[in-house]
Amino acid sequence: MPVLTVREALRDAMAEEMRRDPDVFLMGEEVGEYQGAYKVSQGLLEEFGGRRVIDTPITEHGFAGLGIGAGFAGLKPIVEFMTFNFAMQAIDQILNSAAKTRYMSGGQMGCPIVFRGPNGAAARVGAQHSQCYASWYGHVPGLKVVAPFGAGDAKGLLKSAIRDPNPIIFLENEILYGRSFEVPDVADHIVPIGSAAVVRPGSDVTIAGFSIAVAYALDAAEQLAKEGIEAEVIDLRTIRPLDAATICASVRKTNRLVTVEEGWPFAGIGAEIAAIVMDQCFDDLDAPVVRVTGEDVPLPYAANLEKLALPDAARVIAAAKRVCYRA
Amino acid sequence: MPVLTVREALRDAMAEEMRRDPDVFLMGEEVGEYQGAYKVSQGLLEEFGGRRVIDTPITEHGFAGLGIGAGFAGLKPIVEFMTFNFAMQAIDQILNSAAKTRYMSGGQMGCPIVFRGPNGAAARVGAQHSQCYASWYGHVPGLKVVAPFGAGDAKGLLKSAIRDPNPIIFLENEILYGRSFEVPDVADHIVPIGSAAVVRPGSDVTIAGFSIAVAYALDAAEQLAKEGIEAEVIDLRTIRPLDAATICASVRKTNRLVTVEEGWPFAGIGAEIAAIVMDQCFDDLDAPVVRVTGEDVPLPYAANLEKLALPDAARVIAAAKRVCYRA
Amino acid sequence: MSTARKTKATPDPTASAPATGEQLVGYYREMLLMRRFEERAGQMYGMGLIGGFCHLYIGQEAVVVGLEHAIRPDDYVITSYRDHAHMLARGMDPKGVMAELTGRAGGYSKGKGGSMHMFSAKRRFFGGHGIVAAQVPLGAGLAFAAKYRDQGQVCLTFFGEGAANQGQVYESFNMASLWKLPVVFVVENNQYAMGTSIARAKAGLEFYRRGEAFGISGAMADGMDVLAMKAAGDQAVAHCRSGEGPYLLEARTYRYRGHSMSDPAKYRSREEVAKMRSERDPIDQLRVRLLEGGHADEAALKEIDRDVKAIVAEAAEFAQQSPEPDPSELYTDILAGG
Amino acid sequence: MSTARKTKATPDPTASAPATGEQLVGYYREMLLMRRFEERAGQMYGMGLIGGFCHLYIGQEAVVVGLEHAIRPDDYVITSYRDHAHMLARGMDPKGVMAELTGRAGGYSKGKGGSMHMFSAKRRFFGGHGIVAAQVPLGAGLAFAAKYRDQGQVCLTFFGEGAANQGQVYESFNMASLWKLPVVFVVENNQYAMGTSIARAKAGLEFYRRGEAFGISGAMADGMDVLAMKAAGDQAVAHCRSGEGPYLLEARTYRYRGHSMSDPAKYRSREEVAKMRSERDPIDQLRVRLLEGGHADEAALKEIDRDVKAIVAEAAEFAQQSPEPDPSELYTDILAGG
Ligand SMILES: Cc1ncc(C[n+]2csc(CCOP(=O)(O)OP(=O)(O)O)c2C)c(N)n1
Ligand SMILES: Cc1ncc(C[n+]2csc(CCOP(=O)(O)OP(=O)(O)O)c2C)c(N)n1
Ligand SMILES: [Mg+2]
Ligand SMILES: [Mg+2]
Repeated sequence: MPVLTVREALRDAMAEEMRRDPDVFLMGEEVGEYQGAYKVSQGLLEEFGGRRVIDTPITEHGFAGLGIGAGFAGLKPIVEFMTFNFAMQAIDQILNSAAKTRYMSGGQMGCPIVFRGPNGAAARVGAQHSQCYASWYGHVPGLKVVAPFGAGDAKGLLKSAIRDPNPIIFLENEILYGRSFEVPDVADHIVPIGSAAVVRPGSDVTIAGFSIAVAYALDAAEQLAKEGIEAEVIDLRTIRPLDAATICASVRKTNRLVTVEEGWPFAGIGAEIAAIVMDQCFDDLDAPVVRVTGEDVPLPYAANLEKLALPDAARVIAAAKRVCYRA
Repeated sequence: MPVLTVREALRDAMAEEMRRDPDVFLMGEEVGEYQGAYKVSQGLLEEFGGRRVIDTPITEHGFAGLGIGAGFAGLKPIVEFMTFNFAMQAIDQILNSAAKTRYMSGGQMGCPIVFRGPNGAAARVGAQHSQCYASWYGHVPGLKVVAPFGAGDAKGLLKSAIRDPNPIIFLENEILYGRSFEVPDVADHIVPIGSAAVVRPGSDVTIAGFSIAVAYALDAAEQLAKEGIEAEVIDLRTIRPLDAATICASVRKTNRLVTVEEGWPFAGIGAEIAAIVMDQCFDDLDAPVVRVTGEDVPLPYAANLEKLALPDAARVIAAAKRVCYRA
Repeated sequence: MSTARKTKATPDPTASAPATGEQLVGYYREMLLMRRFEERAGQMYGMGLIGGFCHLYIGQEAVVVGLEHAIRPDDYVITSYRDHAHMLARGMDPKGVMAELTGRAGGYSKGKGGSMHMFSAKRRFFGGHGIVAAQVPLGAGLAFAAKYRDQGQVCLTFFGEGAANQGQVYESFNMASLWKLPVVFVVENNQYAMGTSIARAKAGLEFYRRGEAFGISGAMADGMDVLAMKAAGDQAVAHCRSGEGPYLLEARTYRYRGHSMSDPAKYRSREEVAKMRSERDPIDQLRVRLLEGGHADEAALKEIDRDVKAIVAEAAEFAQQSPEPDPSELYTDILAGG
Repeated sequence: MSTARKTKATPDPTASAPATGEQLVGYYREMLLMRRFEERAGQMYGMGLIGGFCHLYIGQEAVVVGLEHAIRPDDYVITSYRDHAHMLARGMDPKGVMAELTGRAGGYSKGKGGSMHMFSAKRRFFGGHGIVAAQVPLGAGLAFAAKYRDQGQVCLTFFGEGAANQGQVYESFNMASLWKLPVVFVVENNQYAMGTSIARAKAGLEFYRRGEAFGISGAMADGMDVLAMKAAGDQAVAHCRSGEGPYLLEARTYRYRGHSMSDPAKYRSREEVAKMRSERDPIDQLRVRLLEGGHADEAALKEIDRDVKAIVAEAAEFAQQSPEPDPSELYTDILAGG
């Protein structure tokens, strides 16, 4: 299988879908001439021209709304937010106009749109540029929320997202952009939205995470194996609709669960999973679910504090041992 | 004790604090001449004049930011959102400027501000005007989030909020504005932020909710009592910081927990409580926590569907019976 | 870099579209239908048949009728919550509109949207938006789609003068001008945003000139005169259709009722409203014109009145007879294909 | 209803503040300190001592120095992430600023804020804001506080020409004008917003005229000339201080470096930058003026250079020696009193 960076995989997904469907276009700050602030749209302006790769002024509220309007008219916009932090400017349009309109119109009016960009912490960019929005968007009916880890899923899920008739929040991760993964070498690699993947089988404890947290989970699993604990690692891939069946099936096997996310703990994805698992497999649980999350603080800039504020393999290991009563 | 509506209690809280501290002022759409869209600021313009009771243009993003800037300078703004739905326009300022600045400044710069207004569903106002933001704001460190039920708490908590040196999200409920409650007849009635209240003692099951959900919980408890189930009802009052100690103490007694909220289920307040309780009193639980929430849909307008979409006493009763295995 | 194009610095109150007698009668009928429809909606609200918010358009009818006749059926229209008349103008069925107000299965949104949230993909009516000014970037986006597809449509994007203070409006102005989008921004200046009169919320230039900073031409028109609105609309639409980019049209109008059914409108005098009604009413003005111009006689007008009343009565009847949506509808239409 | 006040339709390039030799030397010293500070920050970034984003102010020094000398110490200043020089101008300690860049305990935010997020309550510097244009309503709010307390301060609110397209800017213009807030909106037009040149993002009038729609007077000034900036600042501040409300000042300037340290700035030619540097550099221009006017000789300038270098070296040293914040700081400063 060819090896691609997540950045390349995302670019390829957009390019393939733009070739396939003339109604697909990309808009956002610096997506064109600059090739994307993080170079995710490299080459797209050259291939598709200024009609379909559109640099916007710094007006997130406005261009998100404009994209949604274009979506109402049947176009299929991909709206890049330079980071999802800046989507807070536009979040009213994302919820009230994109997510709720199908319902409010009794199914008449759809909005096939993808909002994508990096989410969560990058490296040392401070509190205003590092928030994880998975739980906020996950909260909202009318949206689908996707958060891939590897390049193959990034590509296959983004292609699914662009074809999906619904508004999609596609959460990327800046640190993953440069990481390489094998990507299936098929003509049209599609990964369906809504299914989690067991990326490492195991019998002793389930570790479920998404986006970069999957890296911590896999690292942790490697090290746990050396201590005789076989962790099953689940890459959630989609946050909404959450694949509760895959999580619960694993928990029924391992009887223990650790969740991992970079976002804040309160009402986070880990909370939702804990509540679901309690509801659906209470009697299968041999220990309470442990949540590994970002610390409950605005992300600090200092190198040492930033490290303390974010989850890592060590914390996942500690959590796994705790639920295995091996602490 | 005198009986006041929640509307009057909130107004009195503002008036008392404005009398006490000349740096407190109120701004928002229609708060002055119109006396508030829901008449919560009745009489304040007359008493305090246009310098301190300020009608704004329809520019939530702008006036929230303006209020925060005034807060940085040491004033104590009360910013009314006509409803919290409209605060989505301003949410970047609320998070990135108000909530994160103290941390980002190493404690130098504070923002004593209260954002208040009705949250959640009113009556038949449709999907764009009915969202509950408790879990979104609850997610965010740097904020305190308050959501009172009765008039006494509304008054005492709002007075605390206005005096608090931190940014406060004060979630009211339009339907409760007109309900009457006894309010302690003391000169300076203060309720501290951060503590839940056991509003009905009971031994068989704990029902925890906030805002109007407390009404459903109390109704349910009455009816459950007739069937021999004694429910302990907890009014959370504060969402952040959440009073986990009071919840857990109750669960240790009743061994069963139902949560009630109007908001959507995914990563809601119920999810957080379930996760906390699992973590802190796993062995005390005789049944999985059951969450009663708003349905996972944009709120429909039709009378029958709206009723189906929102929690009520009947659903709380069913949940309580379920955790008591009396279904 | 583009610079401001010429803006009509003063409105031309004499501008008036030429119209045949038949057209005038048509405008009259449409405005009257809106008036009676809204009156009936107000009554039904009073009877508890309509819930939540309900914003009537009474007094403003000339604006939407004049402009609808300046566009084609395949053009795009989008507006705020004050949307009933805009739907009738687009040719949507009064029964479906009224049934949405009552929240019934026969409503345009199957009862799920309500007064503020209605749509017709077929009639190219894109809502019905409850968030003040949200429709402004959305309308720019509809125009973007028109331009992207190069099929020559324009988008009429209506919003109130209160909405005109929202920042997203200026973001939309900038993009629309930069990309020459065929969008007519229509400020329906009815003098009040809820209880706030314009002077209390707006600094600076008149609304029709607020696009100048972004190179957008504008004009003001008499929103109580359907022919003035038609003329202004023709000019605005021609501008957009010719590829010159957006246009900003301010209609000076007036709402007779409170902001919504729950507003007693104590912020203005009865005299102010009465004066407007008696001197400027768009329907009365056209009525006089019809009679004086010999385009219709009292009998003909009476017949129109009867027709309109019948349509409204039928709509009201339908809206009460149509069943509530099936409970199963609670969980449909959240996502397509899911 | 207010209408647009007179706006200087064309900038007056000859406007220049009178200044004593001593003052000129002072401006020179300040600008040079900023230049050397930023150069050093760039080097330290290259060495990995500074992380994340780091936006240098090189080329723009005349703007903030000229304006700082038009205000009082108790006035308010707020700006974007491109904030290092604004802090030095306010008299904040270069050691504390540099130590914040390295994320150390001795930084203004104890290392918790970083380059983009620094404050000094004492020096009335209100940040350092990473969200484009967020500081604009905040600055209006500082001015609101000044007016509320009636103590005569103004607020200088700096933002880029890219930020000037954000909607909240226009919301702020409207409120500031409506309530006559003493705020000078300063657009630092350095020609680029990241990789976007102004022409690609802005339609319509020049930035200093974008307040006209809201009744705000404006002017443009040469942002490469510290005396022009001082003169423009004096005029703007006098306007605000006299109670006439906000003022919009556009400074035409240029940034020599990439948007942030991670931007190779391929969107413009080397020649463009070189030309600016050689023909318009604010420090070189002032240097010539000092020498030609006999306000300083080469020896004096060399001494300034030495002083400035020593200050920067000391700051850099401090920023490397200062320890990282104590791990316990992770959970402090989230809430006051809790
Ligand atoms: C973002 C937002 N803020 C506030 C409101 C509440 N609100 C609804 S209509 C309205 C007044 C709008 O006035 P205008 O734009 O003049 O339109 P009109 O009602 O006069 O047609 C307000 C403040 C809202 N729906 N959305
Ligand atoms: C709301 C928001 N959108 C986008 C960004 C990313 N961003 C940071 S700086 C910048 C360019 C700003 O340009 P300008 O306002 O001209 O200021 P300059 O950097 O030239 O000083 C962008 C797009 C951001 N920080 N915040
Ligand atoms: Mg109005
Ligand atoms: Mg710039």
